[in-house]
Amino acid sequence: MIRGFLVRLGEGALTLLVIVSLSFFMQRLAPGGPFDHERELPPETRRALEAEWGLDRPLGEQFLGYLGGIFRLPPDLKRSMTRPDFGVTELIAPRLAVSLSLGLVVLLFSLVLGIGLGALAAARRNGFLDHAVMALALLGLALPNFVIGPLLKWVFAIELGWLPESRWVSPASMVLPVLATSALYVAIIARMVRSGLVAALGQDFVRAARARGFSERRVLLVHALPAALAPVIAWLGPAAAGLAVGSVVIERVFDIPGLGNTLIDAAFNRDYTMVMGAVIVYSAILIALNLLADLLLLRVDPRIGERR
Amino acid sequence: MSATLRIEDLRVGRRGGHGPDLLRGVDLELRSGETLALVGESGSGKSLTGLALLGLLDEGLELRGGRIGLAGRDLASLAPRARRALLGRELAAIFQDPGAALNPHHRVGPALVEILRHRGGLDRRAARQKALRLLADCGLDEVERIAASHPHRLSGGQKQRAMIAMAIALDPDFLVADEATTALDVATQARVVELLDRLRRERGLGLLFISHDLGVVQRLADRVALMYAGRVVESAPAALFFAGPRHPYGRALLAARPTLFGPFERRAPIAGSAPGPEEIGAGCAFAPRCPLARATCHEVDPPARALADGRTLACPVAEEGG
Amino acid sequence: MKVPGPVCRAAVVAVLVVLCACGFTGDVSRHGDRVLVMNNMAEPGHLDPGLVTAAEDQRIALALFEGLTVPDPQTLEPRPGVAESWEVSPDGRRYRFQLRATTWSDGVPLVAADFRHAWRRVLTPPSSDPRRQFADQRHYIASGSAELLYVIAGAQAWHQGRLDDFDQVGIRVLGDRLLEVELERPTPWFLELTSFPTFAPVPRAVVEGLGRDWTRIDHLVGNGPFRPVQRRLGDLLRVERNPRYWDRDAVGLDAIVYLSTDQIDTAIDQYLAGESDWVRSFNPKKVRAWRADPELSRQLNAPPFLATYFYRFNLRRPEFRDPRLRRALALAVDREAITRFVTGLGELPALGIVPPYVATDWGGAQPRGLAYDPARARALLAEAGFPGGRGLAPLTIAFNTDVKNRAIAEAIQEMWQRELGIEVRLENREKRVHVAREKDGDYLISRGSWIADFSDPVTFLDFLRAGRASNRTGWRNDDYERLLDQAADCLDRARRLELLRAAEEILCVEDPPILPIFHYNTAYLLRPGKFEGLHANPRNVHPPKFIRMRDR
Amino acid sequence: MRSAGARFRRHRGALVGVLVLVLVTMAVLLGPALLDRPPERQDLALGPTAPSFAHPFGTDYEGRDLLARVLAGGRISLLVGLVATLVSLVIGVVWGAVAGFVGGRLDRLMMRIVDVLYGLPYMFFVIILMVWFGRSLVNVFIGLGAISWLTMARIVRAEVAGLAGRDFVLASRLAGVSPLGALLRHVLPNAAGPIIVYGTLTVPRVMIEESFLSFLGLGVQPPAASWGSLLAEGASLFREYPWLLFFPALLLSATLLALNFVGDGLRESFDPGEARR
Repeated sequence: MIRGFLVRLGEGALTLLVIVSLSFFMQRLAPGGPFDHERELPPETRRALEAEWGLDRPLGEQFLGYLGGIFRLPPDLKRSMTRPDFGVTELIAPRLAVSLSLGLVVLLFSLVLGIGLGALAAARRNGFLDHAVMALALLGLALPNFVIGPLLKWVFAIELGWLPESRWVSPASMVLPVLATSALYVAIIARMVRSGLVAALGQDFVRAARARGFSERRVLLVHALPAALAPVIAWLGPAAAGLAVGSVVIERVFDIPGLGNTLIDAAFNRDYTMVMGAVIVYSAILIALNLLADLLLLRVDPRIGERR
Repeated sequence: MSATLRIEDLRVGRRGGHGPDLLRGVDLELRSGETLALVGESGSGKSLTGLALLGLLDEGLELRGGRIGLAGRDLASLAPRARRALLGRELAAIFQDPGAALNPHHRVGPALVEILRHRGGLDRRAARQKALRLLADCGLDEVERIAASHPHRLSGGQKQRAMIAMAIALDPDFLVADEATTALDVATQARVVELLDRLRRERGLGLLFISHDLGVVQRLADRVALMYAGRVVESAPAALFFAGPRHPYGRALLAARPTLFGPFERRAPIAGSAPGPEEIGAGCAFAPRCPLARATCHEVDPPARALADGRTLACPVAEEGG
Repeated sequence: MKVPGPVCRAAVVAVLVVLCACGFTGDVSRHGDRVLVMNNMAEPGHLDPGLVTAAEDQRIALALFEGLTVPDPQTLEPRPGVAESWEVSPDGRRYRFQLRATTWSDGVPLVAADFRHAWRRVLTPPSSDPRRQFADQRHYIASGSAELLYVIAGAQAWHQGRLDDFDQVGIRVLGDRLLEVELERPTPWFLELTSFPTFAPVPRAVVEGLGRDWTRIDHLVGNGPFRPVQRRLGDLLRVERNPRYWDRDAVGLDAIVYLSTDQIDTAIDQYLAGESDWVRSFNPKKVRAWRADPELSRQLNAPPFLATYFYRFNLRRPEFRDPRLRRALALAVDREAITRFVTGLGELPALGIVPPYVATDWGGAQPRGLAYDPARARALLAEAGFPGGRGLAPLTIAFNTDVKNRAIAEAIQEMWQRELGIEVRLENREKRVHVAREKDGDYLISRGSWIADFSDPVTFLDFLRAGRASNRTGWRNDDYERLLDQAADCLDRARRLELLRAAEEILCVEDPPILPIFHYNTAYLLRPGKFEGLHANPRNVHPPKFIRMRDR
Repeated sequence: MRSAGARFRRHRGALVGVLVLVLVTMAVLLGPALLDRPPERQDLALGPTAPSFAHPFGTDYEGRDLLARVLAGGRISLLVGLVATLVSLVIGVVWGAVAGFVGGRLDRLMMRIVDVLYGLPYMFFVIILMVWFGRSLVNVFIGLGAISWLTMARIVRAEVAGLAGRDFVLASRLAGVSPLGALLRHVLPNAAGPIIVYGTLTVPRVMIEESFLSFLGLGVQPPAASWGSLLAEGASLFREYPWLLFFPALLLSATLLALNFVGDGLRESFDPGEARR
């Protein structure tokens, strides 16, 4: 098990290396650079800037230089090319905190609500509540969050004025973005949990639990749910990637100073160092989340570890 | 203390009232301290009887009638919640495949503790101690290790013992063992049977032993009830039954038993196959396959009648002939 | 309850992490009485006045630094800034500035040498060329707006490395409070330039002591009416009045908050929700609805702006060698329809490149040559050898991603297809790709715009001269070059404008390398009746020192 | 035991889903021809108008008929959904089938590669790809297809590996069928269920992803529109011109719901274990 973990960790490092190389060379292949503005820079200025950032040296040399920077402790992610007053690390850290907390709250909220609704639907399967919950879930699947977001804003921030319109100033700022982002995840989780629970409820061990006289609620939540959660947890790792993208959109709709927004802007502005930094951080988080989901899955369904 | 579990005219059918009965009036009586074996080929309604008795019918099924008398109450007419409350305490069950019936996500010990705490009202410490005692009682060694294990780490016999420990944790009066030994190998089977028998003796359990394995039944049962197509067609003290069943189906069944030392040719399979619930006509369900069948057999389903030797029998022809 | 344990524990840990690290910024935007909260669009890139190029950075720099002059909020006439007064030599090439006794925000006196240092810094890019290496070159900067300083004698030569002695550049410190500037040639708009951040002084000791870090807000020392107090990356920059500013009593606001929201719809929502008072941009597709609503239309302002929207033709492509095709295309564009229905802010349709309101004596006349005339366009197209569009390969309009650009391209596509029978394709390109490809000449027709550097027609004509990097069309017309050369040295203003008008005629009628479409209006939302000292002006410059809250 | 087809037919939601899909597809394919209003035809003077008899869905800012644009946009959205799913299907099935059928070290290697690729922030790569190399339908297909094949490969591998060891496959091998033949004739047809189900569920996901791209301004080239790009514009203008959001949202949601219903129906018919009890 420890060996498996180390192998996965090694894989993660390898993945990161692949990502770093890929992004580094891809962004250089793209037309346009950080110093291409609609109003042309004087050639002297451009030359000086290119020399300052080492862009006048051979690409391979630049790449090795960059690698040398990141495989150092602490890693040196260089300065941002479009906001050279700041180091990439310094720019990313606060945005990462915002993105992570948004992502975590969305995930928690989706898990709690999704599992709750899924369990409710399963407990009342084929009843009115079941149909109502599942219809709601389908709605969540069918409307992109950039449609839900502005609608929520209009109602709750502009018309009613109950909640902040956008930005990230207080816990209240979280409400609308979390709702808009969660809709999809609540829907997915509720559906997964419901079908998992319905399947689990037909299992012998559930019947055995009932035969011991446990209440139906306890049977559902304690005995059937873990089996229904395994697919949810397996889905969590890869879903985190989707969540990251979902939050880019939400960060844009709600003007949240998060990492996804920053990455997209950096890509648009050809802020090479910033793109690299953001990609590295994102990938590292993604890899870590996949790993975490695997470990969690092992805890929830111990049989998996042995099957591998 | 001797309690009696009395099932009368138990009927089960598909939910919603349409379709034929799957159990067509089952009568059984079981006293604590006694083993009643419920035998019959698959599809005859043995397990359905067990589940109906426990109140754990699949969602698509419902109780259509009958009484389940236990300690002066009729379980069949109790509210589901009240009925659920009796499970484990008065009426417990173990099932066929211990691998499937143990929750793969729960370790054995904590699962037992859960029962003892939430159903038995013990505190954590007492529950832990009792759990270990129960496991030991059910003939498990290294109870600490087993208690800390997930089910998939245990052998089939260990799993079934753990199941039994959970079933008897709250000291029930009656235990439904639904094909409890079928999935085990022969040696393990024998030991589990021994365990059940010992528990019956020591704890005064009334054991409803549902099985199609006549060999095991012969070793264990005090009384045998033979089911065919959703009815009990004959019930008799075990010795009498194995000495010679009266119902033609029982005879055929016994004749079809492979015996270890007898000539192979003696195995006489029963012609035809058991009817599905839709195929049962007005008369005796066995009549189409019955060598003794008469005209009336195809018209009237014979009621079960108690005979002088302690049997009940639902075959007037055999009764006459016997 | 064993099983959901890991899940529960993970949840608890997650909640804790979230509670600790949400990074909520806390809303500081409304602290204080006299506060202006504005959506400044993109996050500021530079606070260093020498490096500022983007409009959003310029707005902030105007609050933090002050040059020799300050533009009048209404007329843009230069008003005294750091310079108390000035004298201009009769030949218009020598300016002598008397500086007022004032200090930096750290209390250090501001002296004439600070200007010389700041300008030298902008004009001296760090270089790997050993002949160009200076002892303290790490304090020099690669400034994108160095060209603005080329009006100073010798500045261009120095910037391009053709001069070895900075003393030969026309900047002379004649005393702590006396500065003399010698210009390359008479430049009537020079006093307008001196209000730009590029011409602002920098505190030499701070800059040299901290290097690049000097613009961190806790280090930044300025001489403007405000000083920075708080910056939150990706969120806002807050400035408060500078107690050491020479004209502090005239400053009407306690603080300005610049929100960085580059999503225009979000910025509009923030405004509607009352979270900001001023949004410096607008979504053109909302204009019609807002104009139709009396309440909303009061909030939407759209004064003319000194900038022109046009299409470039790539003259290196054989199709466009013949000016008749270019003229035919220009004749087939119904600019009235575009400004009325697509851009919708009341923009002036452009037949020339110079906005008529560039100067009062420009006269408001536009070259009339290529106004919408589909019949003439068709005739010209046939003359050029493509009757009814036959024989002409599909034309591709390239533009950078933007709601307005797209809508205009779609409209023109439709017009050309309808009127000329030409197949037109659109190529929507991301901004940097668009610029890079345009520079490489990899386009056929490409969307461009030019924003005036100063209020003089020449800024709209110069950028298309042969050899200018901003030309990008491969166009060269010797008559045009000659006219502009003559105008540059012409001291008689009327004659000079005459020459420029003739040049514009060539540029926009005779041999057009571009197709002017409209002169911009800037759209912004401003809470009505809340502020004064904010005036619509064609350079869209709003010096923050003059803004004050209106008393109720 | 009823056939999957029969079970599917009993699934009412799925039947409604199929009906909606057929209707939408027909409308999208035939509609523009019947309308005789090109989706690009502008009427600048008309501008944005609310739904009316002449323009049942209203018009957009350039005075283009929204009905025509929604129908034309549907073509592109459905095409994106289908082609990207097809891309993921081809790569995923080949990869998964080879890994699962050959097994051993190759299997481990190939699945490790999939594991490693799972760590890539794919959607960002698509976004960055579109930013850097320009938006085009082909890029959308490739980018979105490349995201989805990983899960497909895992599913196919699991199915194929399970089936490869089954007796009927061994029997066919003993009868002299080549490995490839056995894979194609015996293994893959039996794995078709999960593949089809996952494929059906991939289509709506890809369509949502395309709409994300459109929202970020990275979708298809104008003047063409997809539902995603129409929706993005509608979401930005919904307070001013609500119909611009309503109709594209209606069509997209109906299609996504239908696809989800069909996917559910298929899943339940191929895998009765998961059926509603």
